[in-house]
Amino acid sequence: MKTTYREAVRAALRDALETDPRVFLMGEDVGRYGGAYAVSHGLLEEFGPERVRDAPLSESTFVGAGIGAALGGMRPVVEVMTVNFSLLALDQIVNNAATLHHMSGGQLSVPLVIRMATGAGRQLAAQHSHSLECWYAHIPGIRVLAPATLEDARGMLPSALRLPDPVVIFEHASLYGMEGDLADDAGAVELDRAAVRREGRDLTCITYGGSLGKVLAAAAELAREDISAEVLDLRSLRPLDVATLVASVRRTRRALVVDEGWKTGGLAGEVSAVLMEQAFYDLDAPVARLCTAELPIPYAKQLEDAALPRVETIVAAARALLPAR
Amino acid sequence: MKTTYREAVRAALRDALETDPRVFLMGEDVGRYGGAYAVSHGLLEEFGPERVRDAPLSESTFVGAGIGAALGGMRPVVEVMTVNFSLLALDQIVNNAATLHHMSGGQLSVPLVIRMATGAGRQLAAQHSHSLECWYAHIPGIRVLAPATLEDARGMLPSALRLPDPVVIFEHASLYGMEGDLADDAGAVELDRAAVRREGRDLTCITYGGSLGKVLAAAAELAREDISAEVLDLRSLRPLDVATLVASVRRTRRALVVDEGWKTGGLAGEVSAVLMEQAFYDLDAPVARLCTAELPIPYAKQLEDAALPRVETIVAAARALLPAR
Amino acid sequence: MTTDATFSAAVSPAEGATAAHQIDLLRTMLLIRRFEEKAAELYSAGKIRGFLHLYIGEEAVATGVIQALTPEDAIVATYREHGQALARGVPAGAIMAEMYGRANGCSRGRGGSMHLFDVTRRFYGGYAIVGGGLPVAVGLALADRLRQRRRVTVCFFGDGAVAEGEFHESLNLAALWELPVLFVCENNLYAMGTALGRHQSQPDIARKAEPYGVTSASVDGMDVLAVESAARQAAESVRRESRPHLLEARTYRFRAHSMYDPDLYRTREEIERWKLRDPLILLRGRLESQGALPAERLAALEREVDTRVAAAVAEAEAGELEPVEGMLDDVHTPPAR
Amino acid sequence: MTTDATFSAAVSPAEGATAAHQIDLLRTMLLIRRFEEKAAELYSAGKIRGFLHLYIGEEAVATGVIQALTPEDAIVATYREHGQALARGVPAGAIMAEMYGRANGCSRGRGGSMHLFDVTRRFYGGYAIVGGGLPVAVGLALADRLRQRRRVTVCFFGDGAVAEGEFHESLNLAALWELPVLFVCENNLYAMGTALGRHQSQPDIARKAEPYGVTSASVDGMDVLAVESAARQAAESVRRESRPHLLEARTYRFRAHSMYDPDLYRTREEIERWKLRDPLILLRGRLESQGALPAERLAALEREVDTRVAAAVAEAEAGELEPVEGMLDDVHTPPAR
Ligand SMILES: Cc1ncc(C[n+]2csc(CCOP(=O)(O)OP(=O)(O)O)c2C)c(N)n1
Ligand SMILES: Cc1ncc(C[n+]2csc(CCOP(=O)(O)OP(=O)(O)O)c2C)c(N)n1
Ligand SMILES: [Mg+2]
Ligand SMILES: [Mg+2]
Repeated sequence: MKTTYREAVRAALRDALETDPRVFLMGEDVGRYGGAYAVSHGLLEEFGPERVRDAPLSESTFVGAGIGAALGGMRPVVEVMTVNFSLLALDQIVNNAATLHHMSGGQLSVPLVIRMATGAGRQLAAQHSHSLECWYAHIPGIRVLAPATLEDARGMLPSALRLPDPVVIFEHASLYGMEGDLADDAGAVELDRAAVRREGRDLTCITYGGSLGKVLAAAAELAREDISAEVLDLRSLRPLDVATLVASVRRTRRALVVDEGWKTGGLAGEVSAVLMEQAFYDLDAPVARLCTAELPIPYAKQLEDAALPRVETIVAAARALLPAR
Repeated sequence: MKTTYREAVRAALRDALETDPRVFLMGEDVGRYGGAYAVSHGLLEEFGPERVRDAPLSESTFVGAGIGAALGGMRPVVEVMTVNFSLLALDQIVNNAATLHHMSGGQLSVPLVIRMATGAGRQLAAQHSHSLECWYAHIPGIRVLAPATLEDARGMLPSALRLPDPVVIFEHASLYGMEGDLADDAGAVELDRAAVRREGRDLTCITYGGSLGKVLAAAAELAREDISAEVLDLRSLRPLDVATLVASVRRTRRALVVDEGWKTGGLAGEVSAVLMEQAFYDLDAPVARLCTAELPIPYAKQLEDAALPRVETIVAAARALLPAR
Repeated sequence: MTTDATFSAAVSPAEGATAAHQIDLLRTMLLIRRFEEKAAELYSAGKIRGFLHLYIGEEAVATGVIQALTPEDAIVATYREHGQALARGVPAGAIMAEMYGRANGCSRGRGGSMHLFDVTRRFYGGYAIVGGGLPVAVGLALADRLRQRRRVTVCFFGDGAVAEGEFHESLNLAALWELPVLFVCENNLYAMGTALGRHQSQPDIARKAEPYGVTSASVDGMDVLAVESAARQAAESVRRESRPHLLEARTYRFRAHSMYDPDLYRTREEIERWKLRDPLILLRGRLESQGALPAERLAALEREVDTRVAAAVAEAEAGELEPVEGMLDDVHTPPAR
Repeated sequence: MTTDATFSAAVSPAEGATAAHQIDLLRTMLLIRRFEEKAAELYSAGKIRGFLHLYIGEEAVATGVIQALTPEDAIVATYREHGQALARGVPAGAIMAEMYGRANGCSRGRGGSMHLFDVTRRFYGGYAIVGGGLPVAVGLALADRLRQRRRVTVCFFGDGAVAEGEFHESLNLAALWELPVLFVCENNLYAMGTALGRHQSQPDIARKAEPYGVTSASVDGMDVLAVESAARQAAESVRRESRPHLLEARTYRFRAHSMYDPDLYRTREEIERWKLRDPLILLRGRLESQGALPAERLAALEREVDTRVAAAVAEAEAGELEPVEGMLDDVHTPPAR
C-alpha cells in the first residue's frame, strides 16, 4: 500500500499498543498535540491517556521513568521529541539504562525503546539541528538503530520491542514525509545486518538514516558517468555490522562514508577505523569521509546547505576516490 | 621544585585568582571541602567565598551560570567534579557554550574554563568510571585539553584562560598524586601541538591523559626487546594536531592508538581515520587501536583490570604491529 | 486549571500613567503585532524559514516588563522573542533581516527567528532549548554581583519551562547567592499542545517560588499597565536587595505554537474568549475612554507602525547573503579580539 | 541553618510498640552498625575498595521506613545504601561479598558498595549519580499504576539531591500522574562538605513539597519509632490514595562522607553533640527504662549480631572471583531469557 515514513512509524506504534498490554507511549506532546511530527496522531483517542501519556518538559525524568517502568514489567516507548533535547536525558540513558543489567550482575533488564527525531536541513539553526547518533553508538549496553526506509520505519520498532535491553531509534526529521509502497503485511525486521541498497563494483558508499536518499541519488548520477557505486545502509549503528561492510569493501576496494554528523569523533571515523583494521590490505585508496562542516549549524539557507553533505559533494567525493581516467 | 599534579593544578588556580580579578572558581565542594580531589584545598581561605564558590548539586545550572558569568565579563573556572556528572550539564555546554559565539553572529564570546576529573581504574564501578573525552572532542565551538604531565597540569589552565572561547580540561583522576619536578617559573604552555614524549623509529604509540604513563612504561619494556617506540601525547583533543601525528607516522610507518575510552565511536577511531586519510600510503600496517573493553566498568578488580588498557596489553599490541622476526 | 480569561491583577495598575506614556506602550505593542503579522505572511511566502513562534496576544508582557529596565540591565529570552527584542529597541530591520537569514540581520543570519542577539542593548538572545536560558541569566547576574554593578537581569520563559529541572536549580541558586534576577514566567497556559494543568501538578506558578524563599507575584499579562507596574516594583526590589523575584504574567497566545502547529488541542471558543482581552484593545479602550486617543491619532499611529514594518521588510529584502566562504569564521572568536 | 541536634518530631512516636518489636528494630540497627564498622576495618585492610559511604548514625531512617513496607513494595536507594539493603533483608553475606567483588556478591561483583541489587526483594539498587534514582522510582510506581497493583515504591535520597533538577521534575511528575512514590529525604545536613544552608536557599525540606501539591512531613531521624510511625502513616496514604508523599528524616552521619573524606568542614563538637542522639543509644535507653532490655539480653543481641557479621565476612572471604572470560556476558541480557 502507499504510505509515508510517518505513517509507517505510527502503524508500528499502533500495532505495538494493540498487541502488547505492557506497551505504552510517553513523551512531550505525543497525545493531545499528536506528536511534534504528527507521528502519534490519533493514538491518544484510540488508546486513551493512560497508554498515550503527555509528559511535562522534564526529559531526564520521563526517560528515567521509562527505565523504571521497564524494570516494573512494562514495555515503554518513550519519545524524546528530538535528539537536541535528549542531552537533558543522557545521564539516565548512559548511567542507568545502559548499566543496570550489568551493575546488577544480570538481575535486572531494561526493555525500553526510546525514539527521537534527528538531523538538520530545515533551517532550524544550531540548537535544533544536531546529529549525535555517534554519541549513543559509543555506549555499551544500548542498541542504536537508524531506520532509513519505510520497511525499517515500520519494522524496527516491533523488533526493538522484542529485545530485553534498551534500544534508541533515530528517525531523521526529513524522512517523515517520505512516500512509498509498503507491503500490507510489513512488520518486524531483523536488526543485525547492514543492507546493500544498491549494488556496485567501483566503490562502496556507506551511510545511514537521512543521508541514504542523498547517497542513492549520487549513485544514480555516478552511474551516468559509468561509475558503479554500491550503497550500504548501516541500519544498526550499535552494534555495527562490520562483516557486511568489510565484504563489500573487499570487492570494491574503495569506500566513502557519508554522515550528517560532524566529522571529528563521529561515526564516519569509526567506520573508517574498522576498515583500516579489517580491510587495509584490500583497499586501493584511503577510505574517505564526507560529513557536516565543523560549525554550529547556521540558520541561513546557503550556509546550512554549504555545511551539510549534498548530492553534488557526494558525487565529487566519490569521483575523487577513483583513479583518474 | 618537587611537586604533584594536584599541586600543579592548584598553583595554576591560585595564580589565576591572584593575577586576574575576573577569575573565580565555582563547583561542588571546591571550597569548604577543598575539592573532591583536594585540588582547590586552601583556596577558599585564601580568596574568600565570593571567588571560591561552593555550588549546590545543580550541574546544569552552575555550568550555565559559568556561561552567563563569562558573557558578563568574568573568567569563570568551573569544576565539574567528574566527567560522570557532566552528563547533567551537557545541554549547557553543547547548546549554549559551544554555539553562542556563532549564533550571535560573532557578538558574544564565552571565555569559560571547565575542569573535570575523568577516567577509571579505581574500582568505582560503572557510573563513576567514564572516559567521555571523545564526546566533547566532537563538538565545534569548544576546545578540549588533556594535561598528562606536571608542566601541562600547571600550564594548560593559564593558557586556556587567555582564550576567548570555552575550554574543557580533562584531568585523569589517577594523575593527581603523580610526583615530579617542575620548574619554579613554570607557567602557560602552548596548546596547539601534540608532544613527542619519547622518540622512536619502529612505531608510533599515540595516547593522552591517564594512559600516557602506561604507554611510556610499555615503550621502555619494548626497548628491552629492541623495539623502538615513539610515544605521542595528543595534549589537545580538539583540535587534534594532525600534522605532528602524520609526521611521526610517516617516519615510523606504524601506529598504535591507546585510549582508555571505549573503542567504538571513540577518539582512537578518529586518530585512525585521520591517519587513513593523510598517511595511508606511508603505512606498512593498519593502524591498531587498544581501548577499554566494551562494557560498563565493573567494580571487581580483576574485571576492571581486564577491561582497561594495561602495560602488558599495550606491549602485546605493539609487538603484533611489527613484522615477525 | 481553568483557562477563564478574567484575573484579579495581583498588582494594581500603574496609577496615572500619562496618556503620552500609554501611547508609547500602545506604539510598541502595535509594532510587535504588525511586525509579526507581516512575519507570518512572509513565512507563508517562503521568505522566512525554520521555526517561527509568534508572540501575538502576549505583547503586553514584554512591553510592560521592559519598561522597568535601564540600558545597563540585561535580557535573556526564549525562541518566542520578537516582542522582547522589539520592546528593547532592537531595530525591526535587523530582526527582519535576521529572519531572512541576511548579513544585516542582528545575528548575521546565523540565528534566525529563535536566536536574536544585540549585545549593545544587552539583549543576550533567544534560547531555544526550553529552560536553557535560566542558568545563563543567573550567571549574568552573578557577574554583576561579583563586579558590584547594581544591574538587573530579566529572564523570560514560559509555563512549560517551569517543569524543567533548570527552573528549580536556577531559582535555588539565584536565591542562595542573592543574585539580581527577575524571573518572568509568561504563562500562556500551554506548553505547545499541553495545557498547564496537564504539565503542572499544582498550576499556581507564583507559588513555585515559596520553597526557595523567593518573593513572587502574579499579574494580568493582558493589561500592559498592570504588567509595567508589577515589573517596576519587582525590578526595584531585585535591584535594591540583590535578590531574585518571580513574576508570573498570565497571558495567552492567539496564534498556534509555531507555524507547524495545527492547533488541535484547544477550542475556538477559548481562543475567542481570550481575544476579548486582547492587550491592544484593552489599552486602546482605556485611552479612548480617557479621550486621549482620537481616531486620527490612532490612524497616525497605525500608519507610523506600518511604515516601520515596511521599512524593516525593505531592509531585509535589500540585505546581502553571508558568503559561504566565511562559514567557519564564527565558530571561534578571532584572536584579533 | 543550625545543626542543633534537638527536633520536635513532626509525627509522634508509635504508641506502645511492643518490647519484642523494639528489640527487632534494635537488632537491625545494631546489625547495620556492626556490619559497617567491620566494612570500614576491611576497607583499611584493602579488602574492600572503591568508594565506601557509611550510614553510621543514620540507621534509624532505613530501619524505621522499611518497617512500613510489604514484600511487594519496591526500594530505590543511593550509594549510601548498606542500611537499606540490610533492613530489607538482603543477606549480609551477599552484601559483604559484593563489597569484596566476589561472584557470590548480590551484584556478582559488578557493582560494589554503591550498587547493591536484590530483585527478589524488590531492592532496585543503589544509584551513585545524585538524584538519578528518583526518576527510576517514579517509573516503578508508574508500572504499578498501569498494572493496577497497590504497591508503594520508596525512594531514598539525601538533602544534596534536593538541589538537583530531577528532584523537582520527579515530584511534579509523580504528583501529576498520581503515582505511589514515598520520597524519603535523608537530611543529614551535609552534601559531602556542603552544609544544607550553603546548598539550599530555604533549608526546610518538607516545605519543598508544597508547590507540587504533595503532602509532606518531617521526622526525627534519630528516633526509629518516630520514623516507623511517620513512615507507616505516609506509606499508608501513598498506598490508599495512589499519591506521592515526601518524608524528611532529620539525621546525621557520624562518619566522614566517604573513606576519602578528611572531614574538615564540620566541628568535632557538632559531631559529638549529635552522637548524644545516637539512634541505637536512644532506643536502648528507652528499652532499658522500660526494663525490657536486661544486660544479658543486650549482650546476647550483640553476640548474635557479631556472629552474623563474622559469618558475612567468612562468606565474602570464601567467595570465588568472577572469571575474566565472562566479563562481557552481562552487557546485554542473554536471548535465552
Ligand atoms: C528541552 C526542550 N524540550 C522540548 C522542546 C520543544 N518545545 C519547544 S517550545 C515547547 C513548549 C514550551 O512551552 P512554554 O515554556 O510554555 O513556552 P511557550 O511556547 O508557551 O511560549 C516545546 C515542548 C524544546 N525546545 N526544548
Ligand atoms: C550528579 C552528581 N554530582 C556529584 C556527585 C558527587 N557526590 C557524591 S555524594 C555527594 C553528596 C550528596 O549529598 P546528599 O544527597 O546529601 O547525600 P549524603 O551523601 O549526605 O547521604 C556528591 C556531591 C554525584 N555522585 N552525582
Ligand atoms: Mg506556554
Ligand atoms: Mg546529605
